[in-house]
Amino acid sequence: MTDAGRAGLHIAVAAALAVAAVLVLPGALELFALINATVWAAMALLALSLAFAWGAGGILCFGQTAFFGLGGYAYAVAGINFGDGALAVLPALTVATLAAAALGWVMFYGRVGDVYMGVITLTVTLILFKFANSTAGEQWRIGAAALGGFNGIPQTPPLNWPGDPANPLTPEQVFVVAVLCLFGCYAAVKLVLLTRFGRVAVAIKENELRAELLGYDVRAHRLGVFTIGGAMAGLAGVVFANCVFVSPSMFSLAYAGQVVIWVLVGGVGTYVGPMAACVALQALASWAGTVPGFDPNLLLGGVLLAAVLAVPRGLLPTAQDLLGRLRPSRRRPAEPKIAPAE
Amino acid sequence: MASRRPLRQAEVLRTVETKMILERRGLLKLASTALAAPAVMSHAALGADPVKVVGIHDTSGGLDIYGQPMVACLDYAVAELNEAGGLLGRPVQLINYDPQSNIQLYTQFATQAATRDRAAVVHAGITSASREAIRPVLRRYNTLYFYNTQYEGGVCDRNSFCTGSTPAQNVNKLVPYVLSNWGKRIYVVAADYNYGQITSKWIAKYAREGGGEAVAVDFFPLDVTDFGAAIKKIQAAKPDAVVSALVGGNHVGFYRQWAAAGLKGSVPVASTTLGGGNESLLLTPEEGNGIVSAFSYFQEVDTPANTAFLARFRAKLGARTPYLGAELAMRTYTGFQLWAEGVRRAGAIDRMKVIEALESGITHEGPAGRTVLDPKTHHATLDVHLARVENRGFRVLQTFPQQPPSDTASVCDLAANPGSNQQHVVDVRT
Amino acid sequence: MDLALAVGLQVLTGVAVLVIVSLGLAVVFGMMRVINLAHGEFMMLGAFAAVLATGAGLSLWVAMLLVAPVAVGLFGLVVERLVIRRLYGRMVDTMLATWGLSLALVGGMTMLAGNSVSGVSAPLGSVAVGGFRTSGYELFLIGAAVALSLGVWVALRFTRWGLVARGTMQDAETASALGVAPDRVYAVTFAAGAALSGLAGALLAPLSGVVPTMGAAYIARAFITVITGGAAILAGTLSASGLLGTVSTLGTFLSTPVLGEVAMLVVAVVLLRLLPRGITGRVLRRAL
Amino acid sequence: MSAPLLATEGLTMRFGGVVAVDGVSVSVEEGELRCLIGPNGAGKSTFFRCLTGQYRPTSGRVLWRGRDVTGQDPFRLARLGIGIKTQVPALFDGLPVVEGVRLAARRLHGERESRRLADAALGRLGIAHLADRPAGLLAHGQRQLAELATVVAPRPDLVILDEPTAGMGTEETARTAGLIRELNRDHAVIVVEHDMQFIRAIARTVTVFHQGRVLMQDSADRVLSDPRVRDVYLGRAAA
Repeated sequence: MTDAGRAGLHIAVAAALAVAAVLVLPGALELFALINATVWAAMALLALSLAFAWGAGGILCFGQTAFFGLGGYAYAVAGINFGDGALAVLPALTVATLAAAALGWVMFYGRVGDVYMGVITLTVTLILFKFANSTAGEQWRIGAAALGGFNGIPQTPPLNWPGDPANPLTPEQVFVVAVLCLFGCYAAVKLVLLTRFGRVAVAIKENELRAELLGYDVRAHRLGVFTIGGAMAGLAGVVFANCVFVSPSMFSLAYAGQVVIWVLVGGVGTYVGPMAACVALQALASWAGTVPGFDPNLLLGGVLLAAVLAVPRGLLPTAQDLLGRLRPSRRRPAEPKIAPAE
Repeated sequence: MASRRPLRQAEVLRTVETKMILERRGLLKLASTALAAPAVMSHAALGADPVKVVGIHDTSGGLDIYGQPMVACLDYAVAELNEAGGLLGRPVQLINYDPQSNIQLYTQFATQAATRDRAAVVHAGITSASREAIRPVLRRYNTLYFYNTQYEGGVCDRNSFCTGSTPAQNVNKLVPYVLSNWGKRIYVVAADYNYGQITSKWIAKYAREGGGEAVAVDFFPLDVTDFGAAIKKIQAAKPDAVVSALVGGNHVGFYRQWAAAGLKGSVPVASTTLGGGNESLLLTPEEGNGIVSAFSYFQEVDTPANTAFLARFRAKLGARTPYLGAELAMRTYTGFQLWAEGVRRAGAIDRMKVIEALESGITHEGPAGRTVLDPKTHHATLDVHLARVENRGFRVLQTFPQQPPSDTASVCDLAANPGSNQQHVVDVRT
Repeated sequence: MDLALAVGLQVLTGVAVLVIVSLGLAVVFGMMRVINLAHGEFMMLGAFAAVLATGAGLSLWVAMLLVAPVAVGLFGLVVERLVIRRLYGRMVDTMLATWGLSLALVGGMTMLAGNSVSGVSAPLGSVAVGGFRTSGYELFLIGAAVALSLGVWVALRFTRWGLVARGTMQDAETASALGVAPDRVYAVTFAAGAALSGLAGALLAPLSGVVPTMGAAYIARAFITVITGGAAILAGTLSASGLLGTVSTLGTFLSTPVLGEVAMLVVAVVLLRLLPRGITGRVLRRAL
Repeated sequence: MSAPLLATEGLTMRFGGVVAVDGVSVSVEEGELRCLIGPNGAGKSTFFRCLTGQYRPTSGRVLWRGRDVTGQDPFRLARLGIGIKTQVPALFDGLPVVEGVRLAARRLHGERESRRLADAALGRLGIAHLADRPAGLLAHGQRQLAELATVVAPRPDLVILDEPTAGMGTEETARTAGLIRELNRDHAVIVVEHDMQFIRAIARTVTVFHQGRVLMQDSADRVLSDPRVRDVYLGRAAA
């Protein structure tokens, strides 16, 4: 099967799953579970955004939550000022995208190395966390929206039908929006990999020098990938703001760490892996949280440690290898990492 | 601000039915709900269904010093009520959630309490940040809310009752004490969120009214533990006294470092918060002695009602009996009593009926003295005490009986304006 | 004048705290190119070790200066054997594995000790500096930072381990050419770094309070200091601590503690943009 | 007379106190096949990196058809029409060989044309059967060929090869020599080498580096018989 054919198949399967989720879950789940499912969809989108930046661009970003939080905050601030959640989505995406572009420009055009890139992204997230935490005073307001410091913005407005701010979306509708966003972004990153831009980005991850010597502008491509990832994280922030509300903890070290864990455990270079790992680990953590006396951090840390030591490539690629070995008729040794096989 | 549309009737019914068969396990519920929903039967016939009460208090994380005794008192209040035959002939089932000092977990648990547990009332929140996170959620889902903590005042919401003391009741006693005993120049250190921000304004206002001045105000996020630079900065301002509105276990470091710098003797400290948890136990006598606080209750208040309560409480909890400190834990107990009284008077647990009963002038006589719910503000008129830390406990200096919540009353009248759902920031510049 | 003195003293304290917090991480990073994200939790373990030892009747000084580093050093030895050794040369994987370790330690300790802040009162009373009073313990911390730096300098300069360490810093192959089993050097180095982290946790316990999550407050600062400092263990840590500690303390004085820390982080990011290999990546390259 | 294809003028590269390349002026004409030789440490690798934009020279200029391109990023130099093969083959290890070659051609050509060019390049180098193999799984000699295919696929005007025979056996070396002569029919070629047999097999003009400078530049025969070259280079190599 060609790459394009395979991508098409995956998108079709994902579309079927998305349609099924949209049709079945809102009726089948109680409200609380549905809201939780929406949160998980937002988180899966965040995982997807890092899976793209890390997997397709080889960019180790420890601070993907910076764009997640900025997207959420921009959405809340714009929504409160416009009095219309639908109008706030575009500003939110713009802010997240611009922030990613600016940070990417600093790093890629400064030729910052891998590890240092991790540090810089993490630091930026921490700066935003500290800053957002210190905006409790009344001087910290943007238009009608008080930033609220530690409190965050509990009055984060819900989405509504465009042009109809008096008619906010129900939790069921927000769930549908979340699933559609997730599916849309999944399809988008799959398709991007078929374009020249996407193929070059993957090539750059494989060998930066070679790509450069072929005349491809490595920095511009990485910037592009990073910016797309940032925009997606911003969108995840908007969805998240719609089911919880925005507060500084969106920038926190704990969230930043979890995203990296999801992608790593699911498998760098795949998309379904990180999303599945995100949902599974969140479910596991919330289950662990209900076991009296058990601390979910222990579980999360243990999973991460075990993943790095035992399945460094992540669960999905490892599982694919095992499957491949069970079916020797379809010989396809050491799949190229990103495009195929999800 | 547009709030979310209330639940459709069908949704409510579905939620009520499905929740009965669910385990409290997040992981399993997705699958189990989908499978089991059609098979659920109506439970209306079961007369002895428990009345569900949800408590959401931090029993871990930086705020656990407040949360743990609050939960102990809530547990005790429910147990006491059940032993006396429950409410309206039904047992009360208490579900406690620990949001781990994480604001977003408050929203999650409040949603859970309203939509899954269908709680008759939610007693929840320690910091004002947590209250502002859950208040809109519970209002949206029509679930009655009690907030049982001293706070900065101004909440005006018919769905919420605030049973703790507010600045007009406590700061208004503390600051005059500081001005007349220690001096006119006050340095304010406060936690950096809405409680500290607003309370510091009240401190400045009462200082000004008493002929003094707040020479500076510094805010500290809840995760700050090292106050070295701040302490130097305070010394440079040469104040007569420090008034603290610091919050949480991390901020206890301030008192410790203040003492370690040898300043306790020269610049005394008063606090609007110290004592709400077990801070007075954490501090050695050298570090703590002499700090003055004002609250609507101290465990050391010497009244027959309090003595009797503490004896029963100890008998019940034995070695696990926590130190109740000031206000928060006892207000949680009192808040529950007020709600129970409202239910009895309403003869039902329906939210509106209970609210109307609570607005009919409910009084509770208990360990914390007399508490009267004010129908216009949903706040409480209560006794306030000034007390000084002495050897890991408090010594009550002075008692001010029956202080009305005049700060909130100046901006809030729910009788005239029942649709209000805001927190007013009282303009304290005047 | 008094104010200047007090500010100066506070800046020194701020720098000293950064040095104490960063040295353990710097030793491990400088020699092994390993970024130990569980560094903050090593500090937490040190603080708990000190609290437990004090509770068992030992003097606070023995508990802080001896029990904490030895206990955490031994723990580091175990971690090196079980985790770090399998990941040499995989810098990113090491970071992630130690991140996992850090979460697991926080979780495990929370289950054992509860998530409550227990405090340690600072010993040494207070000292008058001009018209100001300051805690004697802060002065002690400045001294401790100087002593630790001297100790690391002596160890790097005059011991066989230090020789190998310096060799490794310049060129890993040279070091193995010296005929030292790299495994053992790495094990000793990691344990030494862990011991320094444990000591740091114990030393800072009176300022920070002791709680399983205390590491998070320090790891970012330590991490940033070490990366900003660059490859040279001592020169890097001292120069970066000096710069960042000064910025954050002055920022705190001029505005708020939060903005102080934000200023410090911003300076670090700008610096890394200008000197992508850290301060000692460009200047002081031959330093220790 | 038109400007040379590629020329350097007084190119100098210093690292701290060390002068690795010291005022080198060399020029290469269209269609030429040029060898740069010299013992280890003579500065030819540094010179190569200055030419390919991986180092920014301390002083001096690099001219492409008379245009100053000193210190430009490698990708800009590559876009001028320079194909570069590094000493250790740089390949997209996780991707199939053919994908890398297609991407090489794809920068200048459309998708269909780049597929055709890629197949042609693979066929020309005799590795069409490896097209679908991930580059990371190739044997060493195959990697060299795969990289050459990647370099020539977009049809550059100049190909610069850094030690193309490193790690090859005698037979492979001979085949590579043939390949380079064949490449030279369509492209100008600069080969940086130190294998004398190889030089003898392919070279017309040879430039000899010694201690960061050009020791001499002449036809292969004369260079290889020059006593100075023998002293600095062959003498040591023979020992």
